[in-house]
Amino acid sequence: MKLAYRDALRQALIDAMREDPDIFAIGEEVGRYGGAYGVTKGLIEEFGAERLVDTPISEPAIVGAAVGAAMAGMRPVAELMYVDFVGMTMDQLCNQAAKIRYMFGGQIGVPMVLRTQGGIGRSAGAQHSQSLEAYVMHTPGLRLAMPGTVYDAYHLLRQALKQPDPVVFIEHKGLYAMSEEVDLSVPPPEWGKAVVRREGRDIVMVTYSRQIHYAMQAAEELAAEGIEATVIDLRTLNPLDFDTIRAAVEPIGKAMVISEAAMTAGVAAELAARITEECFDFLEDPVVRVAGEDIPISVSVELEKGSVPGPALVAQTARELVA
Amino acid sequence: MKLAYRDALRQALIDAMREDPDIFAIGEEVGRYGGAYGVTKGLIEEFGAERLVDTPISEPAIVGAAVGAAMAGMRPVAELMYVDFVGMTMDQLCNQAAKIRYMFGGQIGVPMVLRTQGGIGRSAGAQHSQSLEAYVMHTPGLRLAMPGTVYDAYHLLRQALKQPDPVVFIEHKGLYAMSEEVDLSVPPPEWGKAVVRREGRDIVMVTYSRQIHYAMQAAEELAAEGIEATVIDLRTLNPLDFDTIRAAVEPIGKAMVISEAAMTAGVAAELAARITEECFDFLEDPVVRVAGEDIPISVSVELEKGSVPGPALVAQTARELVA
Amino acid sequence: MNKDSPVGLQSNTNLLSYYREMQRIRTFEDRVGELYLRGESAGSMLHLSIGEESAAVGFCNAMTDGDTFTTHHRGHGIFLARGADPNRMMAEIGGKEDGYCRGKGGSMQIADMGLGHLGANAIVGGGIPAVVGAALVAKRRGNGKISVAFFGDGAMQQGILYESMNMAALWDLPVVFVCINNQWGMGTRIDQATKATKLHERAAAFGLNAETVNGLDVMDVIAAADRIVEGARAGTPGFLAVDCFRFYGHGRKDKSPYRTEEEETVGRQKDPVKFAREALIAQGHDEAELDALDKEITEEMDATIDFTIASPEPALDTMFQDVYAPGQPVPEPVRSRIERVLARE
Amino acid sequence: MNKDSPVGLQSNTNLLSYYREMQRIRTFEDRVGELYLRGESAGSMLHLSIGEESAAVGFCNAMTDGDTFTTHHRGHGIFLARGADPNRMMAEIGGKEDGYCRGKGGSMQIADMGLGHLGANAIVGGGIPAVVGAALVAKRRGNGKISVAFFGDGAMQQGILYESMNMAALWDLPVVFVCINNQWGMGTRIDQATKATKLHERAAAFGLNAETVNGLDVMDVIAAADRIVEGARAGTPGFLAVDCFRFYGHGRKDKSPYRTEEEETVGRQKDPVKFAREALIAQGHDEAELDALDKEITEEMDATIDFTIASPEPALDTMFQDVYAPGQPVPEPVRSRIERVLARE
Ligand SMILES: Cc1ncc(C[n+]2csc(CCOP(=O)(O)OP(=O)(O)O)c2C)c(N)n1
Ligand SMILES: Cc1ncc(C[n+]2csc(CCOP(=O)(O)OP(=O)(O)O)c2C)c(N)n1
Ligand SMILES: [Mg+2]
Ligand SMILES: [Mg+2]
Repeated sequence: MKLAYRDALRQALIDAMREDPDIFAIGEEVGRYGGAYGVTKGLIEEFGAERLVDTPISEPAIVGAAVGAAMAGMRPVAELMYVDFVGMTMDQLCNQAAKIRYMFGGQIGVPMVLRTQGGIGRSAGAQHSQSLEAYVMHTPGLRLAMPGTVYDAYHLLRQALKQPDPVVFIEHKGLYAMSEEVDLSVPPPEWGKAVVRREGRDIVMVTYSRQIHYAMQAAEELAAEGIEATVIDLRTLNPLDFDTIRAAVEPIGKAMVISEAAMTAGVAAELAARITEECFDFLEDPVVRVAGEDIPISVSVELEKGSVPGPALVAQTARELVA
Repeated sequence: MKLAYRDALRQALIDAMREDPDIFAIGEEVGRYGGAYGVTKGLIEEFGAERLVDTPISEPAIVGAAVGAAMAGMRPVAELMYVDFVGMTMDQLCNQAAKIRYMFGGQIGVPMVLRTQGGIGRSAGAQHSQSLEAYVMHTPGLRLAMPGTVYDAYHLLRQALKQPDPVVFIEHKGLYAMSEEVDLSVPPPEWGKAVVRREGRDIVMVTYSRQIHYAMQAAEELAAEGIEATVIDLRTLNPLDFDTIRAAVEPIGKAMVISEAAMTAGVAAELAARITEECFDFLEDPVVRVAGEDIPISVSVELEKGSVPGPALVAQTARELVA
Repeated sequence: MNKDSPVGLQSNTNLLSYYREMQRIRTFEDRVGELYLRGESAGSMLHLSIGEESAAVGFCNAMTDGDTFTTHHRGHGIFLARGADPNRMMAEIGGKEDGYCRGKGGSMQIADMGLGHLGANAIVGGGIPAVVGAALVAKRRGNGKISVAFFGDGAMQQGILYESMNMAALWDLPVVFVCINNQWGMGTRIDQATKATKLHERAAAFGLNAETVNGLDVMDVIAAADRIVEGARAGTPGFLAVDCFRFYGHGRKDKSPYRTEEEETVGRQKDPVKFAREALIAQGHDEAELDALDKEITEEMDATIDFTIASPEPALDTMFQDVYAPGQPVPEPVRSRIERVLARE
Repeated sequence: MNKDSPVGLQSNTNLLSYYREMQRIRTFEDRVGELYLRGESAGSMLHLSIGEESAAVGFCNAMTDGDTFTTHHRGHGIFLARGADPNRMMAEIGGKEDGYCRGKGGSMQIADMGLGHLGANAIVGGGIPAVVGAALVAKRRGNGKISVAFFGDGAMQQGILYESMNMAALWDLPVVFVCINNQWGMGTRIDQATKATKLHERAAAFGLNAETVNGLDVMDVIAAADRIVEGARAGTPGFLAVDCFRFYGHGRKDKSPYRTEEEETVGRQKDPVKFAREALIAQGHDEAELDALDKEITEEMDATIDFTIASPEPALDTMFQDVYAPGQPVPEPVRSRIERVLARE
């Protein structure tokens, strides 16, 4: 079946909401409008306004209300229209949702999902194009899923909706329209497991979300030149499946990590540090970070594109690393 | 002269405010109360309520108002009583203050300082004890200073108050009462430069803020055992003075980074990744991260202390690394 | 109302029981202050609710089993009024294993799901929006329950309150926002924090059923709470400001140098405990009877200190528990990570 | 008032000049929509202020040189009314080098310090608190200037507005909050976002001088703005809601399927440009004169498209400029970092 990323997410919500009457979506334009990117389109017709709760433009209270609803026994799917808006909700997300189980000595959890989307690709400017997953990954208590494929869009969301702890679920705005041939009935890997998308003997590329596709594209290009890359799709950044990374890196000894987020103190830093720590004696070269520039994103299409890695930079880096 | 960290900060504010009439402090309890940790004590008497602006408990608007005042030509020192409250201000800090110069094509900057304090040591619980500098370091456009000594408390704050761009200035609550013998009249290192606090041949410790003291303590202990450590105090995390790190690490080949912040995707990850990238051929061992646990901080004194590195862990790690 | 509550006072709706509850709160606060000064309390911050007893007892009187609530950094009294076990409270404030949160939360992050206490909060305003979510659930389930956010006058200046009130009104939620207006937020008097000191007017402008009540007479608070809660149960969210006075410093050690002695003397005349006691005497109760009651309370609260001191410190490895649900993948402790890395295993 | 403004309309306070300004805005919006549909605009989001012209022109009439302001994602009209150069605006929206922000900001992040425009904002409510700070500075300097935050009805539900209004009132700041109530925030009608649809009442509850004005007749807006701004210059912050209607979709491509055609037809009857034109005719101006004026405006705005298309793309390396002030340490570009690392230099 050919399915778009957007529709896989939508289907995941539908299937999950049919199965679990305690799941409801809450956020701006999730109901009548059907979601800014169409993910919840039509859901209000099946599930009603009680389960697709359109909210005022009040991000802090949206996340806070989701925390309360989760504590009271339901399973909210709060939506932030853009991950860029997480800034105003970081108190509710990081001081409340993330810490409640711990601060209260394990009495209760906060089984909510915060759906949002990030990344460049729509010339949306500095305040609508960021990749802010590092804020989340750095905060103990939050799980973090970032699907890069249509299959994962479906299954990771289904799995996120079964977690006992808060999950931040970051989609990529550049992927919504992407269609892939998928069989959703194939059982998914366990929650928290990475997937090796491609195996090669020369270099390991560790990545997630949209950059998966750039890595795969680069890998194909490299294959034509005789360079074979392993591409790992992390799928979730918390939990982080380090075993899969280790198993790939140790025999090869060359690794690069690829992330759209700003390089400094970003996800790529964590991955590079971790790989180096754990696989040091196997590494022939430093783990190279291919990441976003440490700059805001411009609205100008060219500058926007230049601000994050593309397939050419990935391929070129791999070439030099293998050389 | 023997001076407390708290009083050095206070003196820096006094001297800066005397020099520059456009500097004013704005935040909760900065005026009449004199600051939750006494840093602004008595300043209102000299400078008046116009320059020590006591605010309602409205963190987002405090930071936002500082942004506006900076754009309008003054130099606000906004205060967040605890860095833990940055969560609710991340939009104003990261989407506004950090990006305004860029988004507006260089027309104007936001020369504000956001003074705040973090860290453990007062059994203040999960929402008042965090080390959140990674959020700042990851955000392009924000400078980040974290003084660990009395001298730096004074001079870094003076320098921060001359920067053309927003500076997040994070003090450590465990240092306020610390007194050191200082001569403030010694001219400070250039803004953005690290300082080598101690030179040794066996291992490099890269750290900042309170962990400086733990590193020095561990280094003394190690010296007694014949292990000599170089200790680098970064002073500012943005700008990051990598040259000083490189110069120390290359000849020695063994490095550890020490940070109180949660390890995963934290400052220690950036430093470890960076050192590895840049000094790979010189490293005998992986750069080891000695950092905070990936857990919230408990109010229980023992659990609190256990959550972040102490001198014993620093020393033990160095011993094993050198062995 | 209140028929099914576990709280003693609820089954006996007369002034004597309210007095008893208020006195229990005041005595608990007194003892916890002592624990703190003795250095046996965890937490460098301890905020006592002395002077605010009528708000806690008066409002909680209108709450029943299954109602939920959040509190703030000065929430001991509210929790006691909802039926908390003072031993487990005191032990939590002491950072001990027998505390409600096994020593992790302390005074400002205490909670008990059994009593519907969704948590105190060290973030001013941080607990407010949760009641919107809890009330959404209550409404969905049609169980007649309300959710209540308690907070101080300082939180009136946090934007999230307005977002939350707006949602509560928009969705006709069974929510009440209770502002305990003790006139001060740290060293800032309410008129130094806002021009709009008639706090309930702000809530009214958002469409809530809003009142201000004088906290001197707990019976007035009870009556106001009954009105507001009745509306909330019927789907009109409410707001109640209870005027009182923060008798002592912001934290236990704060001597309030920013306010005058006269201000304190006048402020402390608004003493709901004393007022209730005098009313009881006027009703014919005798001093001896009340002294006996006070003594009983003193003994109960004295025991909490012993309980706390006897309670063990939490074991160090509990530090790694409850970051995530049991059985879920957990972060590796730093020490073991370092050892593994250095052993090159 | 307005004597020293660079804006043409200010020196000629009669309806014809207001009509002209409103028509310029409408025509600009029309052209920028065309640019967008032709794919020559940067930015996937383009929000037109058609229907809101009287708010922009009417309020800005009360502003003078040195006043500062922030706007929102639908701020083209306001900026034009304050004297923006339509060429540089259009080029900015096109992401071009000649734009106000050299192509980095676009429609939602446009600014011009020369005109006191402290910035549009893609964050709903994000620009509001800055005016508090700017007004603090104005007050400190005693220069008689005000600072104005323009935003939509959707931002009425953002908490930071209340924090900002409270501060403005507390400090007697020369600030005005202007809510352009076009009845919709994306697909949400104002009564679906709040029960408290009399927006000015909320501001009044915070102690502001607050009014709502019907935006149909620009002269009404002018009068209300004069009243509110006069108060603000004297230190009483103000709030003005201007009732109007969002004529088209949220973004240029949005067909507003969530509202009925009837609703749109009725809504568009509140057309301040048409209303002003009819008033001018009634005053004795003739169609031909107005047509000639319109034509002149059309030509002016047509030229902005050519200007934009002719303007170069910003050079790729400008990407690394302006993250920090000139001469300050800058981050190393990723590509050069990688090359350096791999070269083991
Ligand atoms: C978000 C946030 N800002 C500031 C503080 C520091 N702080 C703790 S209590 C307090 C005053 C609160 O005043 P109020 O809400 O009136 O409560 P009260 O202490 O009077 O009970 C402040 C400023 C905090 N804990 N959280
Ligand atoms: C903080 C934030 N939340 C949500 C959005 C997405 N968004 C952009 S405009 C808009 C509607 C705003 O409505 P209103 O304030 O009435 O302005 P209008 O579009 O009607 O001019 C929304 C929800 C945003 N940009 N920022
Ligand atoms: Mg108070
Ligand atoms: Mg609107």
